[in-house]
Amino acid sequence: MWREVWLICRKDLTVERRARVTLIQIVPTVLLILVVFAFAFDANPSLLGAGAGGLFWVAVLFGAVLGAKRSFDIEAEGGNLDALRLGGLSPAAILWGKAMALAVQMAAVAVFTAAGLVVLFSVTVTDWPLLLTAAVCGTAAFAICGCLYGAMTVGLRSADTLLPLLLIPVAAPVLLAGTRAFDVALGTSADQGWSWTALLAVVLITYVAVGWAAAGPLLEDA
Amino acid sequence: MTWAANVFSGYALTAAAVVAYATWVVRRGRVLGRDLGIGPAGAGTDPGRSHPETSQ
Amino acid sequence: MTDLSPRHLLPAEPDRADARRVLGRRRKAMIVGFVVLLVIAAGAATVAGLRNATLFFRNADEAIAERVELGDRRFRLQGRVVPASVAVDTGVTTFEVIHNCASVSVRHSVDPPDLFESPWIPVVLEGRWVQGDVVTVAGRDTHFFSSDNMLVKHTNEYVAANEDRVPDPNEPPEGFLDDCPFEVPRL
Amino acid sequence: MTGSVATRVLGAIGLAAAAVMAILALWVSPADAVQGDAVRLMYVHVPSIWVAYGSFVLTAFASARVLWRTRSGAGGTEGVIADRQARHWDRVAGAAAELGVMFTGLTLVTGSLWGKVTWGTYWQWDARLTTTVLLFVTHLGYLALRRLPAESRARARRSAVMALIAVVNLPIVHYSVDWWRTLHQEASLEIGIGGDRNYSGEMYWTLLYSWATFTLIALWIGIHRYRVLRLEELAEEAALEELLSVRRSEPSHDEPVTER
Repeated sequence: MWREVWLICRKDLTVERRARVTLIQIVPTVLLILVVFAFAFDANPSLLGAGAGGLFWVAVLFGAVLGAKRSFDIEAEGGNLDALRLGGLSPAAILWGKAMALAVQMAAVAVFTAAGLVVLFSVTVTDWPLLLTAAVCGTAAFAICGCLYGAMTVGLRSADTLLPLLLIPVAAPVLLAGTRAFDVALGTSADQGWSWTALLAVVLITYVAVGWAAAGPLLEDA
Repeated sequence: MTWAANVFSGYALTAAAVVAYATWVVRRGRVLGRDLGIGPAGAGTDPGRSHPETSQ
Repeated sequence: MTDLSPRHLLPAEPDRADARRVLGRRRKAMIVGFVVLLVIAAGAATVAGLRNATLFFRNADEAIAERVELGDRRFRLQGRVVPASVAVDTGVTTFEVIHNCASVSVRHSVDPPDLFESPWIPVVLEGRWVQGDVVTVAGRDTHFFSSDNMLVKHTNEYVAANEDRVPDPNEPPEGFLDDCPFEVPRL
Repeated sequence: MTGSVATRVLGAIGLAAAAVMAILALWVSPADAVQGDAVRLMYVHVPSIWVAYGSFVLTAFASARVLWRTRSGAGGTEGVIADRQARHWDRVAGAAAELGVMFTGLTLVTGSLWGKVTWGTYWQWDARLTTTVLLFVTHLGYLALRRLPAESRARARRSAVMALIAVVNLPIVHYSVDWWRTLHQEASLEIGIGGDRNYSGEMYWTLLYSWATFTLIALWIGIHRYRVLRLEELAEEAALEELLSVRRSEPSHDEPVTER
């Protein structure tokens, strides 16, 4: 099982290394979102600092939507998914492998976004462990539900427009909890950062459970 | 008084939405039924039973 | 409609497939059990972990206790309005809210909603701490709460309005001030 | 087309009940001591969300049945029966989800109107309101997913998975007012013959009566919607059949047809 997961993950990362879609398309898009927000709140720079936590998660969420779309686009062509299934790989292995690869790519997106925030909005971090834990949990959760919904819409003609509609509401708890945790870690709010991070972890576990249960029905006839 | 306006628009909106949806459903059923040739409107037949496909 | 499905019988599956299916079913049952456990654990953790998480407002006593951490940041404050403390002066409404026997003096700069009129109504206020000497029913205080948005938090109690039994504004809700060390001013 | 004797009777009862409900809710039931007449919005707001809860639970249950019935690729008669049952549950899920979305939408609108007169604001991002919006949007997404053209079996399974994911939010919506501090009041009603200590008697019974009325009407619409979904499938099959017969009547070719 783990060997299969690793196989799929490595395949996706190899595709990414060759095509560099995440690096030269998704990362710039996400950075552009930051710049657009900077334009929008130009009149009130203090607002940008206060909203940096939320901005990070909004940007990463959009990155995850694009990443999930990309991750299943490479499978939609030429019936790749069927080929993988016929090759004897279990649906769960395919899903987790792709989720792992997506998580790695999302981590890269998150790092670039964070760097962008530091440069553009001059944020300072007051609580590193909290920030990193929240970032890891949230990015992983995005990757998993991105893959779930990517699998759900793979090969559909209107997948481009449907995927955000399906994905964003489900990712909203991550957005909410992640923002609150980041606000605390960046020193802009007096909330309870660790209980929000705990909620993030819970959301992550729930998505893992759902993914586990849904992999079969989703991929067997996708 | 604002409460009166809000209470009545709440009731009116609810009624309007339910009636509009119900009308749409019934109309659509009528159109589909006509296209499929399952009897004229108001024949009082249940398509679930009148059509051989579902009576098995 | 013509039935286009194949008419011939399917050959019986070999035993190995049967065995595998049984095994698969057992694995599926295990996975389902695992998932149920995870979901229960997740639910329990959410409830336990977030019971205390302040999502929407801080009660008056907590707002006082956390005054140093809150600094001049905006937050929401919840408490019941003391009817005898309400005073309106050129667009600014001043009053006190009480929760858990802690009283906060409030200066509210916008017209309050209609239901603010009813005695001992719980309200949620948006604003922050401002330094300034004030006197509340509980004694002297060094800060008041400067608010610019008021929401009435209506309770889940529904009682028919009764013309004969107009509630006495001096009478706080049952048990609300029982253990408090101070006397509430009367109208 | 979708009426039957049973639904006609049901519809008539529903209409009569709605008329009585309007009198009870707007006239007979008393005003609230604090809120005054604004409390009358409760009789549409609360039954709406109860019906929506019921619909989404039914959607999830039916979706679980769909997954159950399409689980194994059984052939022969067994497979035909399983397939028919899966289609049945798929239609139930679809009809119920549409009702749920409509009633959640109505809950949001009436709640917002109610909030304006009691809280003094149309909208606040508190836990109850936010989770309810998420419930609404995820099920809207579910309906969007259902509408996409796909092979019917695959579509049914896919949307069934989505419905089961979406329903996870439902208990969160319901208990949000107890788990978190919200502007919204706590979930309070204790259903019982003796009434509820938080509600005065007339209000309690009016609320229960309104709920029964809403349920009747929802049931009536739901049954019709189910039949319309069935008719849609029949229409699709009829169209396919027509295309097939056109194809069959073409002069035959020697080479095999490869395109699909």
